[in-house]
Amino acid sequence: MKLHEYQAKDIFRKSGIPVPLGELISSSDQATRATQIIPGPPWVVKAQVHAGGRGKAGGVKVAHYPYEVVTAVESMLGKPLITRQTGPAGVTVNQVLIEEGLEIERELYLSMVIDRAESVPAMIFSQAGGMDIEEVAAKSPHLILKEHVDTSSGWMPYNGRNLVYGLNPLPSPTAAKGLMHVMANLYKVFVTLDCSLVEINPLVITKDGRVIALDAKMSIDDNAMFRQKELLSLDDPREKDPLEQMAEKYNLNYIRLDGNIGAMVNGAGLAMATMDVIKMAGAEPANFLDVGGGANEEMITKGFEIILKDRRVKAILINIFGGILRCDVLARGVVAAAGRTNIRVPLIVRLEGTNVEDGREILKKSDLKFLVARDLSEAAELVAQQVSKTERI
Amino acid sequence: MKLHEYQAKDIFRKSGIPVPLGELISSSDQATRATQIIPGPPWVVKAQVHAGGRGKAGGVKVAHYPYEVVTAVESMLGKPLITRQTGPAGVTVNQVLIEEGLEIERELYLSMVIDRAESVPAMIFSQAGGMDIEEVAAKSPHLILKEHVDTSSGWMPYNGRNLVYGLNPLPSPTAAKGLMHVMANLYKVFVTLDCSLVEINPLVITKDGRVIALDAKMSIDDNAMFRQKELLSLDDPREKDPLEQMAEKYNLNYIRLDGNIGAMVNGAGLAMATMDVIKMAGAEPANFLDVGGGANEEMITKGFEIILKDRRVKAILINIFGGILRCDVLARGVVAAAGRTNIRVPLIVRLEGTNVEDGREILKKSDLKFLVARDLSEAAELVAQQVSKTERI
Amino acid sequence: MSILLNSESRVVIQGITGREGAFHTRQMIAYGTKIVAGVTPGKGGQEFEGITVFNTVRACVQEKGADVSCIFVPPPFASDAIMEAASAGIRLIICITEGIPVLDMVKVMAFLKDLDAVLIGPNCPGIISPGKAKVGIMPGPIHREGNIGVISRSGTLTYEVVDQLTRVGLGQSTCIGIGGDPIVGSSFIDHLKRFRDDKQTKGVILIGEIGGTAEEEAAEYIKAEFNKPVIAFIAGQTAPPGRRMGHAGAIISGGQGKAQDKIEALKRAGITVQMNLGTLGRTALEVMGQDTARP
Amino acid sequence: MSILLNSESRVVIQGITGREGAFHTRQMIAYGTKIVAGVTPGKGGQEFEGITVFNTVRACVQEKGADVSCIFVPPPFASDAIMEAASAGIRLIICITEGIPVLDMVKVMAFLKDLDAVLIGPNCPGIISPGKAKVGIMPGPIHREGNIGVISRSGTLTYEVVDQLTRVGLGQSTCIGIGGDPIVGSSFIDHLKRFRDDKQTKGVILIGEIGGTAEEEAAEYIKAEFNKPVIAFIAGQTAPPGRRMGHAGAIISGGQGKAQDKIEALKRAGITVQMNLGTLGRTALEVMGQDTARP
Repeated sequence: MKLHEYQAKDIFRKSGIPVPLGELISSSDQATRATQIIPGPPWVVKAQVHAGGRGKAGGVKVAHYPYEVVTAVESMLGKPLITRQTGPAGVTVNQVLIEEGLEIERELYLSMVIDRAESVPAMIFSQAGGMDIEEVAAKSPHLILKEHVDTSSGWMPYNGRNLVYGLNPLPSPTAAKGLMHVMANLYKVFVTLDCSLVEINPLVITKDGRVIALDAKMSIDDNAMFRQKELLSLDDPREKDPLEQMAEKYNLNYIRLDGNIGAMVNGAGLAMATMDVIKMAGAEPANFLDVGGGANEEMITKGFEIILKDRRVKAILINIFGGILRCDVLARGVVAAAGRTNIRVPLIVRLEGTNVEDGREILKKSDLKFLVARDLSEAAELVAQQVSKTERI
Repeated sequence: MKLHEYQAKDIFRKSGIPVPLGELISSSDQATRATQIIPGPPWVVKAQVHAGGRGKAGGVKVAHYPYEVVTAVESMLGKPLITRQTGPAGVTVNQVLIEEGLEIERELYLSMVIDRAESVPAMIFSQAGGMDIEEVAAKSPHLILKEHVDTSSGWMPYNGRNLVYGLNPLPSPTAAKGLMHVMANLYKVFVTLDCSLVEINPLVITKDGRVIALDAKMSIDDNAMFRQKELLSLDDPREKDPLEQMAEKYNLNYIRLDGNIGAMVNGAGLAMATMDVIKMAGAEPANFLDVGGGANEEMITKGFEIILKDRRVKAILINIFGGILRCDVLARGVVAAAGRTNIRVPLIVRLEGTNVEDGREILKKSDLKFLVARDLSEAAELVAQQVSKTERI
Repeated sequence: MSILLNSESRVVIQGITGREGAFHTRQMIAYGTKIVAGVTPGKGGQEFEGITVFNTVRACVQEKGADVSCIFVPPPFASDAIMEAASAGIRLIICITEGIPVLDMVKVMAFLKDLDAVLIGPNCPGIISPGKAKVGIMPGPIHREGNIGVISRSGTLTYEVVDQLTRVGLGQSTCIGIGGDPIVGSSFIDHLKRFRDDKQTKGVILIGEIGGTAEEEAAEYIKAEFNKPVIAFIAGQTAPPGRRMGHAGAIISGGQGKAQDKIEALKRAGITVQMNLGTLGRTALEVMGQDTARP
Repeated sequence: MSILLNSESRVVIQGITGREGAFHTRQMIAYGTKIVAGVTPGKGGQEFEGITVFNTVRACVQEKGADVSCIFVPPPFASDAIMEAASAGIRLIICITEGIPVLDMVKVMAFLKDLDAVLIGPNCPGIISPGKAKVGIMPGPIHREGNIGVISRSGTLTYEVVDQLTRVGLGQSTCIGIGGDPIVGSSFIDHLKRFRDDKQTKGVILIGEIGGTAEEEAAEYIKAEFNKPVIAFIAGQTAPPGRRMGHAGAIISGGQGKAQDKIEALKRAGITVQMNLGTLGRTALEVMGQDTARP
């Protein structure tokens, strides 16, 4: 689950990580009042959307007069913001954060992630703050410092010293202390809230020596939501694709993509491989849909409905290798869904594994029209045929 | 630092470990009122002293009528309690705890300590509750269950299951749950408060299936007091020997013993060995006194004063092997102390190590009367001679 | 000999009385796996399909000599179950559970460091040594005893591959699903080492997917130390970055974990990379040769 | 050869600018120890007695090739200092600090499990290989190079013993104070193993005290695997139970740690137990023989 900047900053504030003074607004009427509450000028107006690349897309503006704040807010609220992460339609800005401007001496980068290879949390720190960290890692790897955290001891002061005293030039003693303080608290936030990522870019040292998180990016481990219930209210469904929202409700792994071949598969790996097969057949998948191992008839029905709701879909490929999910369950679900929905596109079905004969029988006996693929290669060929047919039409 | 039962129970109560309802009183006037607040009869009246072996010494009484409570309280408050751990003089009872009596179905034993050999905390659990656990360990070791705790994971539910499902017969599901709850909270208390020992003996299961800590024993790691400042107020100096209290103030390791040879040594190991040497020479040490490695003149002076305050002391042996503590510092301290106190007993000095020549010179030039021992063997012989002289007188 | 699991393995099922645990225990028994005990705390003493249920894994080890454990415990309790098994002396732990928080797995991995237990999973189909035993949820009948080792981060994708292998006559020595989570107990390399030392195994199929760098590390290892033929397949070539593709571990993040990087690393190590999943079986037959096809 | 420490050892002092650290650094330099760097966070770049001070141990390892560390850091920060040294790649860590909370040491021990650093102490005098180097706070001049290994839980008591050895002409290969705390980084057995493999060492003096079971464990080990003469001394024969005798570790509790039990265990293992500290030197000369007296 992704948090908004303002939500992450609220958490930071409560956790001893200094952030700029700020006010969240969701209508432009509130903009003028915000300039009265928040110290300034200057003020910084920041669109609250999950997508990255906001700055270059006009989602962050500096204002020197209250009227500039109002103008900036009006240019964002309710408008789509198109960044390199949103796709061409962009994402609508519903909330804007107005913050005090700070006198910045130095911009740094700080984040915490799980190091998968070492199976421990790792803190990443760089003096190249405010930049795209992937680019820094590629071009100047020596500027990226990394501390692995031993989980039995937790974050130790020496971890902080290894990072802070790795800066060149060294920060002032006050700033050094401030940095170590932020690091220790960042680790606490990370483990206490089951984060999968916390990123502060830039983390700034102000002219008066304070260390402040100017930006904040935070994701929570979806698997840990059962014990982070108080974070559930921070979820912003407006940021999500409506079909993905619907899928989430039924515990389906659905991701909308840009193509026109709908796919329903059991198992994430096979679903990815099926997308790849579609692509190799010269078509583009319209979605990733893993109905999972424990899918029941209702989930299959819902998955089918979700695929059909996507008007771009020109053909559907069902690829099921029955293991825990039995082929007869799948078949019944498809038939049930077909009964409720008008299937306006060709359906290609490839069934294999547990109870495959029963499944084929159920499909055959229904009045559903579909093409049978005996294996994946055949399925790919059939998809390609359908696509070329469609294109001819 | 040792806590009183009632103090440990206060901590238990706040930490989710159930304890009986109780009222602490320090004068017998309060006894009747306590019987009105605390459910009963029966009531249990318990003397609050650090020394163990209280039960057999009459420090725990069951009362069935309010007047019996008053009688029990009066028999304890202000009176000395002599247990196997107090010595013949006993220890004065200043406070008494009055608790509700419970209907007990089963008595168990639960404690947590550091397992030195494994360097981890270990929980010890036994169905032989209410008994001397050392005796159980010696006679029925199979009744003692032990769980080591991995410090990176902390106490895990399976640790609790390993203990609770080791009982024979098994407790009821409710009691099993209660036991695991107490165990998990006991571990939390142990690590949060830097305990060196927490012991609940007996931990009882009541007839109605509740799990309750009937007794509580808790010691805090003295080395961790710098971060357990809120526990400092729980220290009860009345339980300590006045000379030991004085020594504590000056950071001296002083322990009063039953003999008549005062000893001042630098280093705990050498101090113990010196006590042993005194004993082997046929005398009894009056104290253990380690002035430590970093002792300054004032500490030496104070140490000397403390030894002399013990009227039983018939001779003093100073044994210093100068390392960090230089012999000249020691000598100056002894001379300073001698200047302020009337030394009424023979003084035997054995100096060796750093700046030994300076030290000997300082002692020689003072008008202090003392015997010089060239080595430990000689020191022991001189002590023996002094003792036999004393005895002849 | 297969690796890790054989017909002598004595298996305990943690969570035997749960829905999934019960279903798959029956399947495993049907396959011939020696299930010697089950664990459901509080249900000790009961029986399930003739198998004694215990309150603790420790009791299963002491009383039934269990040495392999299969875990069907819900995510909030699964890390506890893994640690319980490891501390009780179980030498091979297969955790099927999907959805364990990453930080729980961080703790588990620290815990396992000092013990010599092998953890397969979590979020995996399990392990099968065809003809000997299966511990997990894979459909038994698609497998056939033989000489190919299979290691995979995926479940059904593995079934697909195994099915193709069996259809072209290539049986399997042991198939292992290492799991689709960001942190899993054992890696491609851990099992490649075992396949290297296993005489039965003549070649290995490695099924990777986007996310992490496990395939790149495996490529390095194979290049330096592995001397049997390897065919690799990587799922997720068309996956967009920043989206979690079903598996918690299948996500391209921070510029890492792209299928293309993995494929290139594997190719650089001289490994045959199969691009078209549909014809993997045929490719395997060509690469592994006819010799391998005879068990 | 001595064990662990020799004239090539490159030592960093953690807490070099503190009162204790500064004093003993000078003493170590005077003894001939190769002090290559110091650490005081925030004072990086300064000099102390011609030695460069760094902000981190990592920098000392990278820039000065430090491989041994001596820690004079106050108790609240000492466990952090130990972990810093170990994670920076220091192979021998000597922690002089007295008064570290036991639970901090529990964490340190868990941390060290996965690294191959040797920790001596805490609450110890350190280690000296006479004639080569000393890292710690023991008075150098009482030592003499020779063939006796000394392992002790005590400080000044060790000086007493070493002094007696030197006076009777028995030099020492290496003397180690393992520390007086309940949990210490290395045990009698750890160092006995090293003395067993050390050609210079002809015999060992083992100085124990009340508390814990380290001496009993050492006795078991010596009986089973140690083939050089050993003399043991146990301090605290007259100590009362339940009282902490200065050292946090020197306490008889729960019926364990009595001097008598230790002495009996050592005797059962065929070890010479010296009862009278005053004549330990003479006993050593008899037991270790005249051969040993010549370095």
